[in-house]
Amino acid sequence: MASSHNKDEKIIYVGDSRVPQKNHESVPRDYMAYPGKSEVFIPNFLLKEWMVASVFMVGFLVLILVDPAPLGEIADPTNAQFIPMPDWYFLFLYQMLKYPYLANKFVVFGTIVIPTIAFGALTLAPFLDTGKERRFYKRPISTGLMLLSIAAIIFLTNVSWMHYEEELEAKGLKPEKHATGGGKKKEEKMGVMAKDHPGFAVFKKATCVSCHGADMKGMSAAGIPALLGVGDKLDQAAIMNIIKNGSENKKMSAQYDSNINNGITPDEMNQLAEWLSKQKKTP
Amino acid sequence: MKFTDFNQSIWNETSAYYDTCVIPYSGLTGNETPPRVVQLLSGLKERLEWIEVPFKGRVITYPALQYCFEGFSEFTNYLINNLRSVGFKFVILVVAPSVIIKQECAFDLVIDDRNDDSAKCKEEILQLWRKDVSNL
Amino acid sequence: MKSVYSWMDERLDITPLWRDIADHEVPEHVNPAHHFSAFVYCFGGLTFFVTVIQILSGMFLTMYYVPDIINAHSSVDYLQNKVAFGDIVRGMHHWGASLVIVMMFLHTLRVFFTGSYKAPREMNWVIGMLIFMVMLGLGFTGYLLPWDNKAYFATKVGIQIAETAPVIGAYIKEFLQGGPVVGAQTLTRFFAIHVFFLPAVMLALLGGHFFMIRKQGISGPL
Amino acid sequence: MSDGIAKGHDQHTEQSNHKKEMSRRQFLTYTLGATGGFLAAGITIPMIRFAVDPLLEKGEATDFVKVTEVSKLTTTPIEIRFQVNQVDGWVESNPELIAWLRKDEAGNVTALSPVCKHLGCTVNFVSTDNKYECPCHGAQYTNEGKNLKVAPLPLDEYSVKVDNGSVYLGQIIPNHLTSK
Repeated sequence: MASSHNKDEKIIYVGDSRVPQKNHESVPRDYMAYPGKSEVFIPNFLLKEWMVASVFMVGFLVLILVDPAPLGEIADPTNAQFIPMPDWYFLFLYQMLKYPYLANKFVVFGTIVIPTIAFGALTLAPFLDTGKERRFYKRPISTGLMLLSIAAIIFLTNVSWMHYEEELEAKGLKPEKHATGGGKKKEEKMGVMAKDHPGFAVFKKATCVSCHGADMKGMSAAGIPALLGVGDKLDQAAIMNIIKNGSENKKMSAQYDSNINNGITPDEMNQLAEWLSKQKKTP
Repeated sequence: MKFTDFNQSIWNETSAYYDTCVIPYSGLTGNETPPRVVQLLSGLKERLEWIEVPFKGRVITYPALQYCFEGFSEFTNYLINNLRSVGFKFVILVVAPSVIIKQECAFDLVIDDRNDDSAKCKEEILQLWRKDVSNL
Repeated sequence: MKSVYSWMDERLDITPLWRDIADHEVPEHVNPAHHFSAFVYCFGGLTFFVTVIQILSGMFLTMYYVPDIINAHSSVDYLQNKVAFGDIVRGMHHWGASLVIVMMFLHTLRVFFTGSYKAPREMNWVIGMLIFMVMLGLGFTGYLLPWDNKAYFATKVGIQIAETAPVIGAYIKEFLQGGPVVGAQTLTRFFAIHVFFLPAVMLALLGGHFFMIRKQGISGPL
Repeated sequence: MSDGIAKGHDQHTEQSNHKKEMSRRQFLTYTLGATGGFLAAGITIPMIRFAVDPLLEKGEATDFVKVTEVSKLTTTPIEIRFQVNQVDGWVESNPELIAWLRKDEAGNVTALSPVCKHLGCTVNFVSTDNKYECPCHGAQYTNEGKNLKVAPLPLDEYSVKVDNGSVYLGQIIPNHLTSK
């Protein structure tokens, strides 16, 4: 380096000629005050940091590959079924608002007063906790308050999550994960199978079409399931049972007799059930 | 073109060229299930495209008649007269597939299951226009 | 490489700058190679690492993303499912957002329990807390951008909560929403805040944070 | 760059055991570089692949669509219908288009768009007159698309590419045959 070898040749630029050039070298900070072995930052210590970062990154990439980022259905402001949930790190604040003295009339406490006090105290911690002592077990008040807050955060987050899961179960909903992307790809692959089977002709004649649709995709908004891939879940006998007696959740009523009245023979109904049982996702 | 493609100034400039009016008719009775309605309307839309695309510069599609009703023929005669008074020379009714018009009415042409084919339908319209020229 | 460096150094005298940034000693008590328990001192660095990932992946995501209520969802769907490695890049940004909060939380706890926020490092602690809040802001504004149901309803709730603030609540709501409802204008607003305003604030704060660490050094052993 | 720092550092700290320390330091520096490279690569490679994806996407018929063989064309125009699959990111469209193709005396393939330049009806080729005629208001065009009656402009063309005996059609462009 020019600076270390030929000091005389080096031109030092000083922006303003009235400012005197500083001649002192920047002196690395001396850590000799601390006992024990210290280490240079580059390369020794940074290498260790980067080793940790490498391990961290591999774990991070594995997480990404295992669990892709979710994307729900496009926002529908009229969807009254949807349970709003903030990101997980806001859950404890959200849960707090569900308690009587922090909600409704007193909502200002939950939304403003408590968070402001908590965050304010945390921000101003160095000015509130001015003692010289640094070890946490010698600072019972600040340590105690912090542990209490952490416990409260964990507790509230957990309660909020449990509550959400219960609500989902009560409403019979599933959290939207890959509503469009992944789902669409699979559905496209999944078509109506065994189209030359006589049951397909019966299906088109029968009452099935008016709800489940000619493409057998059902109407998810109205709670009518798709019949594509029904053979993976039910066999011929189970399908026949639903046709004869209606579905378990009573959403679909018995369809057998009305079809017989429409001129479909019992043999054809059997063909229909057999054909439906052949509707599998994978051939 | 669709009636929505016009505003007053476009109409002032080009009305001489648009002498044919198309009325879509879905002929619903109310007995249809929703999927059946979808099927009917998409069939009707397809028929409309046979006319709208090749004859874009001469025909205008007006808002549709959706349900069948008593007195269809009187009403349509009244409608046709009014349309002619605006300046349309021809009024064509395009009917959804499998809907049958039993009553007499004064349309210059009815597109229904009898001429259920893009080429046939185009030919009929051309004939209609040619007839007009020969009348002159 | 070396000659390019010397050429630049001759003109700009950058060696002292590098010395300032890189040339210092790290004491034993923060070195996990000496005491394994010193791994707690890595959290700050890892937070920074994830922040860098967030900035980079965010920059790349905007190559495909559109902040518009009609196209936002389709563009996210497209970049995630149709573009090669789109699931990884979006995954990085999505999971990175959570991880950065986790890491920052752990870093905060480490600083708290080692009492490192005490004099003379009070200012750095305050700046750190500001960074924490900016990060939460980034999380809140970023959540809306894919414009799916989760995004929409969570944001609606968030804005309702902001509205409860006395006196200024209604104004905050109006400001965040940009209109009478959560909709097109909210999305563009959140996009601008998420992509330009908060990152700018965060970079400034991070600069201050690092400057103070170099100036004051790491806190001594307990 | 880091070499420079390392060297600069040497000169004012470690004096003893100079040579040995140098090599260890160098080793650490290289390992540091490698680790840094690994970190940078792990993060940026997916992103860069993500960014250049449009370049690597197979350009399947994005610009030109194969419609027919040259050998099937004559000096009399024939009507060809074809679909273009236009995918622009998440915006997809599949319009069906019509072209009238002919081969002129010199063997050049031309393709005309049958959309009348008057009011947008679809013109047809009438072989008895050797003209394009519009059913709506009687506009007429030559077989090269030159406007004869009613229409203010000649018919548009498709850009044509002939490759290995096949005809490919691309964008619609203003007619350049008639200006010659």
